[in-house]
Amino acid sequence: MKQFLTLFKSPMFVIGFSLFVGTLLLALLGPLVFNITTERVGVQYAPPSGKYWFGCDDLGRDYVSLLIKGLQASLYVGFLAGIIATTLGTLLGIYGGFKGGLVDDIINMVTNLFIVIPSIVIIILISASFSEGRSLTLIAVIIGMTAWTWSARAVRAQSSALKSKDHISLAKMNGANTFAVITLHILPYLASYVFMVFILQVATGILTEAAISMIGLGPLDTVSLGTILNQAKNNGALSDGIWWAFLPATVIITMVVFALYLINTSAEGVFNPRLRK
Amino acid sequence: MNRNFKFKGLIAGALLCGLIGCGGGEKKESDAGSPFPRSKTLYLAGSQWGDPTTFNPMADVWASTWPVGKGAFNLVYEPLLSFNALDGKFEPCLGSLVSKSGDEIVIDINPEATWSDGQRVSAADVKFIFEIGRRFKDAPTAINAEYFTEIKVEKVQNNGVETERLTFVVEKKVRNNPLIILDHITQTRIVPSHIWEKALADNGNDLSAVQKIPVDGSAVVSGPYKTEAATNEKVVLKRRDDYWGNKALFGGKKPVPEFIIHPIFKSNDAFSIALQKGELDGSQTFIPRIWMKQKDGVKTWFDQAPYFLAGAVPIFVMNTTKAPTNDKNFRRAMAAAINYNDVKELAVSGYSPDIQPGLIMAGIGIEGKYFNADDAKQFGVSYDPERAKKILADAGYKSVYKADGTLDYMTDKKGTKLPTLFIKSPAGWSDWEAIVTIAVKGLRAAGIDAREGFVDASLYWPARGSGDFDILLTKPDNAVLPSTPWSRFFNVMTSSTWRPIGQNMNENYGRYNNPKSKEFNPMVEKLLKEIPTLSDPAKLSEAYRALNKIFMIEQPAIPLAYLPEQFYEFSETRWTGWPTAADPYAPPLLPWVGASTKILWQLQLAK
Amino acid sequence: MAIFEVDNLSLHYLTRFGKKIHAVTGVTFNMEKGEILGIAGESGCGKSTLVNGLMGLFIPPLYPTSGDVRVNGESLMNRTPNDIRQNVLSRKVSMIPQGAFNALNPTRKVKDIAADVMAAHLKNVDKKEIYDRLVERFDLFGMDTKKVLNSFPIQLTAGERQRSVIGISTLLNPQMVIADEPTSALDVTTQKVVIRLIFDLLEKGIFSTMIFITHELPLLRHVADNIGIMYAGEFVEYGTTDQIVFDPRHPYTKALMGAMLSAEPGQKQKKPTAIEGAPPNLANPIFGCRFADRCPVAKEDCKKSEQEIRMVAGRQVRCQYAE
Amino acid sequence: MLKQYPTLRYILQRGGWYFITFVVAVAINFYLPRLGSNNPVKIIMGNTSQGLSSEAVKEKEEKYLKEFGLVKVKNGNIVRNEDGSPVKASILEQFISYVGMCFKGDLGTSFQKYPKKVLDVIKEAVPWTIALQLPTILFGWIVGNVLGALAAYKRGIFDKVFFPISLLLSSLPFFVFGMLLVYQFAVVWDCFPAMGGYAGDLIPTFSWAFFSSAAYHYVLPFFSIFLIAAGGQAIGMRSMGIYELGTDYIKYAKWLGLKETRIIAYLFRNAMLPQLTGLALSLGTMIGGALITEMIFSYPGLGMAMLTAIQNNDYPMIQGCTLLITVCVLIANFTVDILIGFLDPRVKAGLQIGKGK
Repeated sequence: MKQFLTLFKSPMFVIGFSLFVGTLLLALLGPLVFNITTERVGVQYAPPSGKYWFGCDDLGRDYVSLLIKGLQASLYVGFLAGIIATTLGTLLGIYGGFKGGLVDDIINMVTNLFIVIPSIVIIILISASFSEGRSLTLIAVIIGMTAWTWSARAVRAQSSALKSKDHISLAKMNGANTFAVITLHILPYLASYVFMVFILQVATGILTEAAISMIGLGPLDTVSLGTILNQAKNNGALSDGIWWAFLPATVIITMVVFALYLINTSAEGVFNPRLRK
Repeated sequence: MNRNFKFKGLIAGALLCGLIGCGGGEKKESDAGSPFPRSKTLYLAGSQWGDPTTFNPMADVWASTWPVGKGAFNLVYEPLLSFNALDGKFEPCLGSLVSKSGDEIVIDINPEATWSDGQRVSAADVKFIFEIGRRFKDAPTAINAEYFTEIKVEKVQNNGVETERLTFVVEKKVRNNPLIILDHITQTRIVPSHIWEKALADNGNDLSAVQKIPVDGSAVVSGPYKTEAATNEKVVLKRRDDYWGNKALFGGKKPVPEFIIHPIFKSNDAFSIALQKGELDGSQTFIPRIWMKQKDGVKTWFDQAPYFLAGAVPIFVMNTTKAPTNDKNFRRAMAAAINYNDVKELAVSGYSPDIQPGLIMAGIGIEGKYFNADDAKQFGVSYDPERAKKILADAGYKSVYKADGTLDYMTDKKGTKLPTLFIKSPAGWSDWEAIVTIAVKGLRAAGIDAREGFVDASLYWPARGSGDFDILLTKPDNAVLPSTPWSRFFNVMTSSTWRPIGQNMNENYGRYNNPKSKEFNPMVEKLLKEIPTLSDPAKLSEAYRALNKIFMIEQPAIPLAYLPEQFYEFSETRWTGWPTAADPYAPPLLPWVGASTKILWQLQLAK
Repeated sequence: MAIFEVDNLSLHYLTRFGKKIHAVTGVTFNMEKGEILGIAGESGCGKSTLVNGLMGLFIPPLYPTSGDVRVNGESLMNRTPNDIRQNVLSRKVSMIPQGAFNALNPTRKVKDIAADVMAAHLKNVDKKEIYDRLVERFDLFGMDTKKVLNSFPIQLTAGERQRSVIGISTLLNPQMVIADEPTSALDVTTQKVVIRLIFDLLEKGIFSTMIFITHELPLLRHVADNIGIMYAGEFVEYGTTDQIVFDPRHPYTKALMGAMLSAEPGQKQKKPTAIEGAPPNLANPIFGCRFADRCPVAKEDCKKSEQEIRMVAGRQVRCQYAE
Repeated sequence: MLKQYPTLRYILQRGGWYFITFVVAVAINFYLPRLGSNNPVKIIMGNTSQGLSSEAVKEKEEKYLKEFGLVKVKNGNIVRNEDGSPVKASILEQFISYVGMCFKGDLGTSFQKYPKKVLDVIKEAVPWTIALQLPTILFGWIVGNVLGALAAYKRGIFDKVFFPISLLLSSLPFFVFGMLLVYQFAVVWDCFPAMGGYAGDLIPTFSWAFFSSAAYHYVLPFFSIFLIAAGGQAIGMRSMGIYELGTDYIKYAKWLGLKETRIIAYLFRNAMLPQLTGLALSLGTMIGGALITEMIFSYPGLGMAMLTAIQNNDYPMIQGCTLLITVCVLIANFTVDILIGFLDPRVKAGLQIGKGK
């Protein structure tokens, strides 16, 4: 825990963290501050005004409401995908790295296999086949299920390095079972590393959701930042110079991802002693 | 030290790229270097979306490429007649209309019409394509032959010139529909039988082999243009200066543009950007907020709302084989729950007049006269959320809400939970998606558990035909035809071609009016059969009124807006002389279809 | 005249967050030509930091705090890296680093690394000449010279690598060599070979003066003229080999000698850890004797008063109670 | 085995691994598009059956079923059940016929562009994609790495400015970046074309007019990928560089008094190796991303072809594209593996490189 606190000494982390907390607050408290409504409140693409700060969308809905809802959705996708990918990747990575031998070889091979096969292709193919009822959760699950490979590879390298550490050999010799060794002895050491991996996975999840929404394979049950951009593109907002249809959403995505990247990079600097120098 | 060098290199690189760019930018203004000089080229887009496949006129319609494929394109191959939707007249093309009645349609072949190899267009050519269905059931025009018993051919003198007279004898027993024959005559393009009969013979009478024969610009055609080149980005047509019609139909004038290029754009935005930049002269795609482009020279039929001349009605079709959409009260409640004004303003950018209940477009074109305002008031349903709720409550439907006040589901009068109704519509068609979104909002506000069901276009079509939907957004009219609006009613209401859910039907997707059910209403079929044979205007009007009344009461479908047959947009940056409401010399269609082809002879280079 | 003088040298590390860690404090010693100085202490005591700071080239985050280092009377402090690089490194002072495997660029052949060194310091020598000189020098090392020179580090045995490093570090006949645990991580036999080689080079006069950091107390006993014992960044005792090894006076030296001498031969690599407790955190200011917390004979006032160097039985000791 | 030929052994080992990956990729490729329960013939029939009698529809349907290998065929005839309906081919049978056809170089017929062959469609699209992607990725990689290495080595103000910019750039969704470029340069300033691979008034030929037009249309798509790719690479290189900077061999090189340029060369070369692996591995992601770029710019490449194919459930086309992408990525990885085997002696000796992460 202490090492997490040292993060706050890094200005980069502080900036990233505040940015991220800011977006999080916007997503969570926004509905209390702003009157969130998805009803029609103005004409199509009404320009920004004092009442509607970012104007209206093609259906005359308030963009502030949509952006807050979209941000909630994007964060949800990011976190769900991140949790799935990190959990899967960490478990497989640790297990493989720790066990070694045939199990490791097999896990390693499967991991490399899915790293090499372009995941965007798999995501597109799967999303396309769920044409009805393609929910936000489903998309998050698909992203998570294809993104675990990177975590697995990264964690595996770390855990196989840890394996030879004295205290772990000792625990092993004393007959502790694999599960106990992993949870009691390996996971705590990897916590900071898994944290960094998780942060990156969240960022990737948010970007990937936006990407597949842009192709028109986004969630059908809610608005997300990706679908806002897709709507703007499909409705010709670009050629009419309706900047409020795509700029605010772009800025929000970029800020969230930037914040996460900052957190990750600063954490890397703090946790990785090499980079600290 | 190194750093500065690298940085400079980067900046220099960026500048270089910029220079190349600007160099190119200046270049685009001149015609130099282009095989298709801008001053001789007309750019039209919106028909061909995919890669060009084949220009074989015998190929399946869906598989072939503009201007050979779907639509009444007159540029390369031509029909006998062109239909002018503005005045309902039949304009001469390869033939000219002599007479039409409920029993026969008589057409003289234009004596001057010749193929590009010099041979005269003959009755044999017409018979070849119209009667091919009698030899090959799966030929693209096979259906034609089901509507006539024979085509009689006789030699006649026409203004002192000998020509062939064709008489299409209406088949009375099954189809009995001269309107459809007229549709076919204006839409079926005649191909040179001397070429294609030979091709069939060479290929062992195997039509599918003949359909795969590649065809290029050297093909024998009759139209004013021939295909010059085709890439995945464009199809290029070149003017045929020896086109027979120049002398026979246009007083010796040639079409003005030497080239017609159809760029193949992949996204909606591409069309509007190209139009705004003056890179595209005419387009037929939905472009929102067209008034914002007027400053860039982009024009439409009207220069103010609704901008386009209405000609088609998008509708929701309800699946009448399952609950709750099998209940006409429920369907009427739906019709009352949808905010048509929002549809007009938000989904279709205001391109629709205010709509009236019923399937006839009130006040529009030739069919406007069949609209009866009293009936609409008495039997029709307009947007009225309170009325929608009342109809639902009266019929025993109850909405169940979640704790947070949002709609959870609905129950019928027996208390059974009803499933969520999905409105199926092709994904990515932005105007249609918006219509659905607005409708869903209205329906849910009225307590009906409906949701958007956007699917890939490729899945939409099979689902439509096989009835695999709850509610479907579709457009019954592809074009304004001689048979309009009968064809619209037929498409929505007929059960003469009845097939159960799961099998393909090309009309009445919602399986309304099952002929085997107790509720079968024989009047619908009677009227649908009768109208094509009526020529007395009063009787015709009466029949349409009766049919429209049934439609309003039973509400098998919900009309949503009056949209144009084609989103006819043009730019006056390069070419002027386009028809508009102020100068309606041709219908508002791009100069490649039917009676609008003549625009090509009227265009002038902009100064 | 002393050829190498270290005068009250203090060094610190600068952390990411601007905090200073005073790794070395107030170290002073002089070396005559031909002298071998041994430095010993537990890991983390600042031995390596000290020697890293003796060459005038400070690799961040290590910075000099105060004091001076002089070679032939010429100060190495406050000179530009380029000046140090050209005039001091490899010629006057050269380093044999710890862990030879990591010290050699893994993607470069030994001969190329060596050639890089020559190219950096000699002018107007062609490749052939460089190579000939290399072969000549490496032939002294009792290895398959051609093979070693033409190999990547990973293709060499640990002993070959260490000898290559020694060869490269002494290529330009430096006046002064700093060897930072050159034999750690080697097996016993190889250690002997490597030590023999270093002293061969000394005998051959390739270099004459050396600072030698090692845990091999027996080794130090045999080769070092003087020994400095470091604790928490300070020299706690500095004297001749005989004085330090056989007659230590500082409580820490005593404990350390006990631990080092009692170690079994097979466990030589084990770091001395026999003294209970841990050294103080150098990031915080320290008052009083740095060893006081662990010292078996500490008095009340040890923790309060700063310990000065004093002469006890002919050597320097940093303990007010030592006698 | 083959101990005396480490290079050969290494190549064979990697080759074998990639072959297994290839087989699995082909299987995934085949299976995934069939996840949805959509019968492609139904899709075509939905377009084509307009106005046909039911026998004609059936006849046509069987023709397509046969053509797309969805029914069992014996001696050129459809195998039928007792009631005359065709026997459906199982997934396994479809797979076998698919693999068989692949080996003959026949990727099948596009459903949507029927009767065009998938291979022909791909052949037309691939040059555009290669022209867009290869220079962008390579150039972005090189520039990114040079800047990243400099940032790592120099640190200071250069790093402080450059690093957050790279980070911000790579946070920007690249497709939105493309959109913004279109908006600013094509719509607002109107100095670059918004879409297409070349001007509308040209036909691809070997002429100056065509190539200059293609170059002009190339600028925006290029920058939309390049800047972000370079940013991402720079970040990776910077952290690899900092890692390498802290290694013993760099310190040793400094203590030996090596020239600064030489030390930078050490640094760059060694930090580059894991970056090279990273490049090969992320090729797939990059290509995937560039697919969307092609969509934004209506660029006539593989991405566009694949997206239209996806929208139309054009299985043979999707499979053809994904297969090609996968094969390219595999080949690129293999090449890089071999290349690294030569560049980095540690790899052949069986050691992991890039211990950092």
